[in-house]
Amino acid sequence: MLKAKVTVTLKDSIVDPQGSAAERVLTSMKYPVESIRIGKYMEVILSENDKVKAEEIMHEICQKLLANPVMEDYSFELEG
Amino acid sequence: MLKAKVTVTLKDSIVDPQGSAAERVLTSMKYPVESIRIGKYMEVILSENDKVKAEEIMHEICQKLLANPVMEDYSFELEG
Amino acid sequence: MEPKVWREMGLNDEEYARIEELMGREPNFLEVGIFSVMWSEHCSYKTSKPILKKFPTEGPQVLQGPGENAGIVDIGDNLAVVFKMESHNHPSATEPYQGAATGVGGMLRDVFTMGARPVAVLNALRLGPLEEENNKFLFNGVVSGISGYGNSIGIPTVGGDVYFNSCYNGIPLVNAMAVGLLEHCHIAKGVATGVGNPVMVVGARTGRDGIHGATFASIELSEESEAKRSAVQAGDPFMEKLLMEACLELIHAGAVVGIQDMGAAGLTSSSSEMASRGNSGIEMDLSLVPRRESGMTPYELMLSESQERMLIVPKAGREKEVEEVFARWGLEATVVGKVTDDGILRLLEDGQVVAEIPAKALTDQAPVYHRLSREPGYYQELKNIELNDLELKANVEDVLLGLLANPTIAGKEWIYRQYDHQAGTNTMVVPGGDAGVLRVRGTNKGIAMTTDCNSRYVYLDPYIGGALAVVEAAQNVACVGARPLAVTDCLNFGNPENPEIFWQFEKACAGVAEACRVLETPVIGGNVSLYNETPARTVYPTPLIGMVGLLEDLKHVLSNQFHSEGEQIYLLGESEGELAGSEYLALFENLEAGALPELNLQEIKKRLDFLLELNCAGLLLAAHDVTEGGLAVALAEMTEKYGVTINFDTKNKLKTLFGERLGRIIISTSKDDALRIESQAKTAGISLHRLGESGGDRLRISVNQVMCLDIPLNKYRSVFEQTISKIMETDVGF
Amino acid sequence: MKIGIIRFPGSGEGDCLEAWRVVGEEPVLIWHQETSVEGFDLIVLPGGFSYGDYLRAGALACFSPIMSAVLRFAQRGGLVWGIGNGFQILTEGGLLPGAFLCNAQLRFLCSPQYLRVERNDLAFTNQYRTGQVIQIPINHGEGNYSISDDGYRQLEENNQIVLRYVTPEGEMSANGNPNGSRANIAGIVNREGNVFGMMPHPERVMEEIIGGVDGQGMFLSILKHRERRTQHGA
Ligand SMILES: Nc1ncnc2c1ncn2[C@@H]1O[C@H](COP(=O)(O)OP(=O)(O)O)[C@@H](O)[C@H]1O
Ligand SMILES: [Mg+2]
Repeated sequence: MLKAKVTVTLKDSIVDPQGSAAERVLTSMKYPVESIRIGKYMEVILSENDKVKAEEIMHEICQKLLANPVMEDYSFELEG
Repeated sequence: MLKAKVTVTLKDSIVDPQGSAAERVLTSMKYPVESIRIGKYMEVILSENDKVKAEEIMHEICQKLLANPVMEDYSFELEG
Repeated sequence: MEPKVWREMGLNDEEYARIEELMGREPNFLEVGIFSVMWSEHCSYKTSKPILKKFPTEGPQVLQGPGENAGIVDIGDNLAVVFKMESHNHPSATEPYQGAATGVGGMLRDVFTMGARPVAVLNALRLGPLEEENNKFLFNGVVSGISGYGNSIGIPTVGGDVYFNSCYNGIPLVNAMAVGLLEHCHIAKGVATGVGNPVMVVGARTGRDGIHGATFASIELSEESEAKRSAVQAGDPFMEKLLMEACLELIHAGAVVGIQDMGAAGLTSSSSEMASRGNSGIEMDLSLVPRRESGMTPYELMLSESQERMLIVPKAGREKEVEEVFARWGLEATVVGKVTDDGILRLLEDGQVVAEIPAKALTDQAPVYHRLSREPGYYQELKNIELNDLELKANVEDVLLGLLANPTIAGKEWIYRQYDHQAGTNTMVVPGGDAGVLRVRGTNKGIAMTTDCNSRYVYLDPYIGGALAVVEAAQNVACVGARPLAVTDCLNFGNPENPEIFWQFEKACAGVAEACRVLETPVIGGNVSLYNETPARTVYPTPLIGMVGLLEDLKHVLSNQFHSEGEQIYLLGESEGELAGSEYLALFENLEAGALPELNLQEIKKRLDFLLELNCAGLLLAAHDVTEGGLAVALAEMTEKYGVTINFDTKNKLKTLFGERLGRIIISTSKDDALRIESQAKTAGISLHRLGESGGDRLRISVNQVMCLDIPLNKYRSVFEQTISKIMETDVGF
Repeated sequence: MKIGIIRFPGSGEGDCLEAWRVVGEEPVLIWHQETSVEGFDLIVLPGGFSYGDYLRAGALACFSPIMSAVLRFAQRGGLVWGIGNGFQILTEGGLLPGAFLCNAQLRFLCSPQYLRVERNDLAFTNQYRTGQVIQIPINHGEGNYSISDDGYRQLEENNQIVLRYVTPEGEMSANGNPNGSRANIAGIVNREGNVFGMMPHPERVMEEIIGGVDGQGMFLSILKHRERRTQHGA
């Protein structure tokens, strides 16, 4: 069993309305916030013990389902 | 300027409708997936250079806004 | 300049030569870029212009015809309806959620830019069959995108239509229509006039999104466009809502000379079109444009398609007021230039001139192409396929259930329950009716709206099919009790450089024009989307029609359901349909062919007038038009609560039960009024057939007094209601 | 009656305003940047999409200046009514317990919904019968009410559950639950009974011509409550 911690972020050129809205609220409250970008974080438990295979699988499911390659980038780390 | 990388996750006791759906889709596609939990990942740029202060600020805005303590946990890392 | 440059931007060599001629010199890179988007099909209509000229565009009700951001129609009481339909096909093929969402956003801006408050959205979707995963993915994404954008901005989505056909595999059509209301005195226009008036950019900041989106929308989808993927833009409905409130506030305060949304080709099209309409020039310093990303070049700033932005020309001296209104809504408003008198679009960067183009050269002097037209071989071939000998393929019950389980016919609740269709608390007929109906507050009136087009008909016979799209819209509007007022269109076709496609385009538009003329519904605006094809296929010609109608008295709103026992059921129009182009033929004979029934627009017009007359006299209880699947399906659709007992006297059971022929309407009336209706029809020379009556909880149909269908409501209603949901809720979910 | 409707950027205050007009009241719209709600008899947090529902529905609105005033108003016993997004703001702001997740089916849902009135001794529900089944539409993407086991026990013990999603027959089953809410919860009240949140939209069913009148009871209840209070000289 392996655990993958995945972060999915919006590509830089894509607007992030959520982040901007949170940013505006925090700056209006006088917090020293320059910018916020909001993405996704996922924890995937795999019933696969081979790290190399797990890595392949994770790339596949990130591209297919967990991230939208048109607008998002992803990265992940595998943990034993 | 400091960058905080924040992850917000649903507390274990809370069902995660999105995660379960993703899990169902992937298992139906025969991926060796045991479980998926979906949370948020945020990058906050602070106009604050003092790490200690930044840490305090981040706790405050996470508790107040970025996470909902009723159902979510958060953690963050600060980067120069 | 290297030919490679302009060719890559989508200009051909003659076009480039023309640019040099108009400019009187060699244009620079930025200038060529600006020409390339303004002269793209999407902005210039260079192919479609000669054809569109043939649409009737005038009528006593028309306050604003084509040429502005949206058309306007008078509804009395000093009020007017503004509406427009537009495609977002190509962006939706690449990113269905954002593609559809920004399509809705763009339509709404076109409407509030006219000074109107948007009151409703509709969406017309065309997709490949749901057996294929990719089509499910697209369908799911598009519906979520419309829902995501429309719902959160608080404008109800009250109607639309959807068809599934393999001609749309990989080429989904996503057309959105927005409808707004305004008082006559608040009409705003996209003009820049008044030398010295400031030019302001308001709303969202400009980023690098969707650069070359406009050209992108006009080229065939291919491997190449895969690589241009970043050209997709994302929307922010929250920002749009604020922008809408701020713009309406400003227009109503009388501070605005001209206003236009930044749609395709953003700053380029808005500035050159406003200058051109005002016979003025515009000078802008691009370094003043607020931006989201650093290091943007003038080229990127001019071509960016960042959403939720508008260009405003306020009255000189009222800049502060504009800024204040926008600031109150948390938005930016920035003066970037001024109106000039030289007719030139002049762009500066930090005070240096970087482009100088006559505005009219961009808007009015684009090339116009008279494309070759040739009748395709398939046309006569399919027309001549003999269908008259066909016999019913299965028993009537199985055919009916098969048709009801066809996603094109099945109930669309899975779609519209994801749309807020009641925001504003004005929706009297929610989706599922024949047309959406909203009351108009402060009056006793309502407005009805619908989108329609059966593209299989158009494919088989573009002229008749084009006309039928208008007929279907008109009959849907009439079936809720409203008088058809006017039309907006969205013409979705393949590559017009192919003479056979151009033939479809030309013929279909001629059919639309003729139907609009006879039905007295002028075309007040629209949109053209060409090049809807992949190397593998071309979409069926799909001239979508959006229509708005007026309900003079709210109490005459009509439902498409039987609501009581003993309603007397009649058919207005011919009792026999044809198999040509029918769903039956496609489903049970695997054939899309045949000669469509001859078009009789005058007769249909007479029938619709008769229907409205009966309704105004308070004689009708329900009305529903007969479309895909024919009479049996139409009856099944009307029987949510009450069953019916029907008899047809006919020689041809198949054509009577499942044949299709537009212009036919099922109506119901009380026992007391039945005779009156019969005699009025006789006097008016309208063909009317008594079919039977409502009651019980079964659908019972006999032919020549022999029972051929007797089926409990819940058996077929569950098929009708759950088909799409069942397909979509299995493993799409995420 | 002096009714204030808070207007956040993105909220749909118009529907609520029109609903009050149907029962003859003329509420005041209060811009979210204001800092006082003194003198009002009722504060309504309307439905809609405050701040675009970004981050979490209702989360950003909690930080509008007006919300501190609403909190004080509620603490002093003032009537506060949150509908849809308004309910989400109340939970995010800690005025009511629990939190909202996205609907179990992950889709936005706009549809008529049957509800059972569990309590009619409140300012908001006195015109209904206990156990009465009414039809009021829902319209949300994040209406899946979630609360810890402990929290739920307390809601039960203190009789704070006011509305539940049910089948047309009034049964509280999974079938009647449109969004996965815990124990079919559609509306709850605070212990004191003056802060009420509900996900369905009664303001959308105030007139027969737009789909029904089952929502009127809420509005009339509040007016009745006010009338009683005035009669008793409060
Ligand atoms: N994409 C859609 N969005 C909203 N409503 C839709 C959509 N598609 C269909 N509907 C609703 O379902 C009704 C029936 O659809 P359809 O079978 O296409 O009807 P018709 O043949 O009368 O045009 C439409 O009138 C509309 O109210
Ligand atoms: Mg119809």
